[in-house]
Amino acid sequence: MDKAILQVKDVCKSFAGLRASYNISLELYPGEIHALIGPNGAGKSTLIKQISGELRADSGSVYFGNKNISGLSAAKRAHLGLARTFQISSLAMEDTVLQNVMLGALGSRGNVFRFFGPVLHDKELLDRANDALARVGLDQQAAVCTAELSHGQRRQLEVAVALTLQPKAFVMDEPMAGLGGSGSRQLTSLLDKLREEAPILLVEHDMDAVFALADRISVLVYGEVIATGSVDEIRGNLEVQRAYLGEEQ
Amino acid sequence: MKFSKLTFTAALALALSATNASADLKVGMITTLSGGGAGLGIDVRDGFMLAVEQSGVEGLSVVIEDDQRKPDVAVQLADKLIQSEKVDVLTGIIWSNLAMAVVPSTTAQGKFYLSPNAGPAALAGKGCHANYFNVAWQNDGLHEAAGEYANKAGYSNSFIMAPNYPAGVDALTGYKRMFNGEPAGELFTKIGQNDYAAEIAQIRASDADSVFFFLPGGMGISFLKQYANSGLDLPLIGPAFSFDQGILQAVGEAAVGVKNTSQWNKDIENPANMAFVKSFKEKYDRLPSLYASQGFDTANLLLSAMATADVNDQDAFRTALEAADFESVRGEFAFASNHHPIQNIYVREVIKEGDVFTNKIIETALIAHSDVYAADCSF
Amino acid sequence: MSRERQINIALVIVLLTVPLWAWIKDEPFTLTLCTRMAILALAGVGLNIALGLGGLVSFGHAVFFGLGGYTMGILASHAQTYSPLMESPFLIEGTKSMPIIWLIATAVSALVAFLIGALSLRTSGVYFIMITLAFGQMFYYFAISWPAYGGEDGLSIYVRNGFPGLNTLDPVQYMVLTYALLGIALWFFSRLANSSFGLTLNAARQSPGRVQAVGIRPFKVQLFAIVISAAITGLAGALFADLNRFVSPTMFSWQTSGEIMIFVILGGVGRLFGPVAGAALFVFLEHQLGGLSEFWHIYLGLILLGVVLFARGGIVGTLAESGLKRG
Amino acid sequence: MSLMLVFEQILNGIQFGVMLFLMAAGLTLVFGVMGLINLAHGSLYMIGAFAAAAVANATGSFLLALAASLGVAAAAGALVEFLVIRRLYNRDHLDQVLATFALILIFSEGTRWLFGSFPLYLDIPDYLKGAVILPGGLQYPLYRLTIILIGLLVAIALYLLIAKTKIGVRIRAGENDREMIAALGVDISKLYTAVFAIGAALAGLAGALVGAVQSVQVGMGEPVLILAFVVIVIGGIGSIKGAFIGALLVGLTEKLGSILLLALLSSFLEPAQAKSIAMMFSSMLIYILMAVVLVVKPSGLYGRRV
Repeated sequence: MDKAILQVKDVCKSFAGLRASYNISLELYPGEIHALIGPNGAGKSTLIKQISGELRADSGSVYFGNKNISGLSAAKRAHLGLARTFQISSLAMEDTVLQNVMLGALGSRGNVFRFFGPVLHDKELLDRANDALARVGLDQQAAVCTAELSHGQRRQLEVAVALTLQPKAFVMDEPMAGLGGSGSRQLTSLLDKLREEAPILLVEHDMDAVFALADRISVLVYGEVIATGSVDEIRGNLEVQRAYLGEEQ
Repeated sequence: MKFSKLTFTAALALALSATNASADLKVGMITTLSGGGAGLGIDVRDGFMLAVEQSGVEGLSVVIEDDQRKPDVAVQLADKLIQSEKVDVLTGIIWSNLAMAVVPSTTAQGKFYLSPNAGPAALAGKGCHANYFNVAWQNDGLHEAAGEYANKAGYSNSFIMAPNYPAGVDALTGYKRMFNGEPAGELFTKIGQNDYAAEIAQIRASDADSVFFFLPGGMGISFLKQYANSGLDLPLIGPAFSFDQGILQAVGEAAVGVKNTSQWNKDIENPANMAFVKSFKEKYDRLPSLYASQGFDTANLLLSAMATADVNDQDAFRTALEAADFESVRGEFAFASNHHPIQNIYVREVIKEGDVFTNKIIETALIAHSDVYAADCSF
Repeated sequence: MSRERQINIALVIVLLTVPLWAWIKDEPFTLTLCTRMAILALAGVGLNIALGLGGLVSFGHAVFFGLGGYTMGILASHAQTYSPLMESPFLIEGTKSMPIIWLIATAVSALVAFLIGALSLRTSGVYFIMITLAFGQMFYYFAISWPAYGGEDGLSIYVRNGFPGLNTLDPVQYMVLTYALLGIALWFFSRLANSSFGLTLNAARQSPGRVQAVGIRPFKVQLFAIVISAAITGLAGALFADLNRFVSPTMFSWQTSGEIMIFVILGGVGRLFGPVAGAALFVFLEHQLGGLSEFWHIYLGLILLGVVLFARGGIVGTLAESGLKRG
Repeated sequence: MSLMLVFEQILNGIQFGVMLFLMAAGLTLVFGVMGLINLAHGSLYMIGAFAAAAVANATGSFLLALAASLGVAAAAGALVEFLVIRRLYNRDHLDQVLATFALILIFSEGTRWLFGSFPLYLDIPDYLKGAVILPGGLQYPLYRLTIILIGLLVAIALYLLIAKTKIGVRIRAGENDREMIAALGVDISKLYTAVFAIGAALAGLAGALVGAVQSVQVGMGEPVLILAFVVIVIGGIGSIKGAFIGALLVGLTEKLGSILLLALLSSFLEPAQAKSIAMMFSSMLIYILMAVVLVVKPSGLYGRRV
């Protein structure tokens, strides 16, 4: 296999004595979708935050490319090409769909300190934004106010914003959450195509989507990775069934 | 858009067109009628309007505006009165800082200003102006009298305190100018401060034999009440501002016996004063205050000048004002070369008359006193 | 044309007609009121950048208003007495020239805003409101206790400062000057709101995490917004001091911060003409109600309360939205 | 600077702090439970003082006056909550600031309209007058000691109310999750009115207690309001314990700060220079304290992370 794009090494984090991450190590290789599953409270979101830079690990490190990014701010990490989507939509609700993707394009280009030129006339940014919208199928909604989008559309928009960053890797925090069957299927096929562009670290509860998409799966329980392997390996893993899948059935 | 005019027009002003036009005079009064310090402004206004009414003079109209004790509002009102209402004379301001904001530009625009209360040092010395007349006192005056009284009473180390602002600095300077002793301690308090526990502690820790304080309005009420309960019994001296009729009732027993200095009191025996006190009580159903007396005198000064000169002839009108040919309720009254008063300043003692707390004069601290800034003033 | 734009145009027409009428009828005081309105609106336009676009509720904008005022007061008073501000290490002299005063006022405000902003942005929400208030109070008490420039009494300037080619003492000319500056500020605001920076600032208000996730530190953007905002409010402070030919610590007080905030909320937070509508209504009410009764603050309070409770989004916001609903 | 002076100033600081706590407790409760910034809290303080003065002048009883301050302020609080405040819970802080600012204008001028422009008379009762000798020989006003005692009693009572009673459970629940408490079937609007009225009553009591040694006048509430805000922000908004610690900190800073600053400056500056610098900065000390606390702990000492 190629060299990992994203590598988490021995990351530990605890809150007031409560262990949220314990010696977690995992890798994300080019071209793959690596799913991270686990019961509620297993520490998935905490791990995502440590990877994206919103939280700092107590110990251990995160490598991106060949670079140790453990000490970098979330903004710097995003700038390097680590794009994340949020579990709870954190779009600018008062803005239009286009403005939201423009923000992503702007962030990836840098230099936000332009005070005069109307941003919506910036050809370069506009092309990039429209391109991202087209890819997620929201090009018809560009002028709509984000608050008026359906839940599924907001999920698509989250992905579109991540796309504008021209990322080297995606970190997605439960993109299917709250989606119905058709919305979920639509997003699944979108993500399926994305892996060619950049690998995805996918935190997800929707097992159908996980089994349909993932190349590899890691299982997180009580802050520890108890197993990593292919879809079939995880399905067959007794420990996983006991700790996690069992309780769902 | 029409901007209304808050106009309290003297009754006879309506007959304005019928009278000799050359004698017409329009006064703009800017004073504090709303908010915390409104009591003082209302007294000045009531005293002033009482005199106007009693005179029955024709051709005098008064426009009254509320400055809310805000300097920028006062300036704006002055602009309005001068530009729109085309007044000839301005008056009414209570506070030194508002006066500093309004007076220089008023006189620069060729209008007269008669001060019924504030007398900052800056306007008495280098910053004096021929068209600026102070009918109350220069800020230092009452404090100088207090210093003089302290000498007579045999005090040699007073603890002295005032709020930390220019009038407060003037107060301590004024006291020390006359006081022969050495201050046991000197404190500047915060503006609007209402808790004096820390100051009382420092007075207690000093070896003072008396306390001089200048804390106008609510600050004085608070200090007096707290001092009375502190277990300290050093004699207090202060200017009249903390012992005025309006606030004395709020201080109550705590003030009784305290000596304070003033250029006026309701028991000064002259016909003008006796008539004033009587008619003020009749009209407004309360005892007149120091501020009311100053408003009353200001109006009478103006009326006296109006009777002999036309305001459009500025030089003649100024000469008429300088003559101060009116019956002041405080007795003898004249202007010094800087247009500030030459007057007696008395020592009063707070007493209880029936249910009402009030003052009585016990001696005269300074006779025919004028301020030290006149030397710096040239028109 | 959007409904909001129609309202803005109507507002501009009214605010130009009134002084024109006053000028023809020779009502100099109405001109002075219009000048006051324009200056207060300018202060509001400044605050609107931080508050409206950035969602940064600064309860300390009086700091910058006051700094602008004192810049004017200090420079002009030194020029008036021909005494330099500072002789060593290098000579700084006072000035009576408005353009120079404006430049220094905006620079000083911006610099102080940079420091206050950098510290205040560590907090958010109510804590941000309160820490900015704390800085305001520090400046207020400092101005009162510092005897060099008049303390509580403030500083008077006898003659208004000069502007090349104009007689600033003439109410009309000074009014035109302030209108022009307000116009420039509004133009700047509208450009800013639609620029890259505006887009980012707006997004940082709604979702700071999102801005961070696309690679931009919200802190930088917000700090810059506070600096620009303060510079404009500082300019307004210098103009206000020149209008009154007077500065005092009142300009630093929390009530002043509150009033600037009221112009913005009353008119419509984040709306281009919000502060203008707010300041115009406030100045108008101050003068209309003042004539009604000694207790006119009660009426003012009731009207403000009515606007908050029943006209959400301020004057401009309410009018614009009601237009939308009717189609 | 004698030790005695420091001791007296510490007592003064505690007394001032305890007073601020009465104001701050209501403010912080209202903020913690309802998420409301109430600038009009100072008006309730003023209303308490005026009610006490009116009743004391009519009946001559100080205890009745205190009862009146509690009752009238609570009633005014409940009324204003019912008419205005409850429409503001779901608004942002800006709307709350503007609306409660408007309430200040209405309350202040309304009070002036009712009671006139002159300060009212309110004095402490004879049995609390004078000074007592404390161990060490310090003379200290009995009334100030009483205030300290009342303040501490109120603090304990509040603690018990919140920790041990049913309404306390609801208040705590409301702080954590507004929807949850509604789901529990508690009539939330009644709870809010009650919390607001309790806060108002405490402010009114503070106004009456302070009014007896200060000036009862229109506008007396605003300076205290700002200080109370400083207190709750230092302590952490919503935390009664934080408000208590914050109030004592502010009280001690206010009373001890200037003499300590002077002593500090005098150690390396000339007396006159030290004095003028100390004077300039002493009134800024509290705000410097607040800014420092917030820079180090952006949610106050005991605030939850926002």
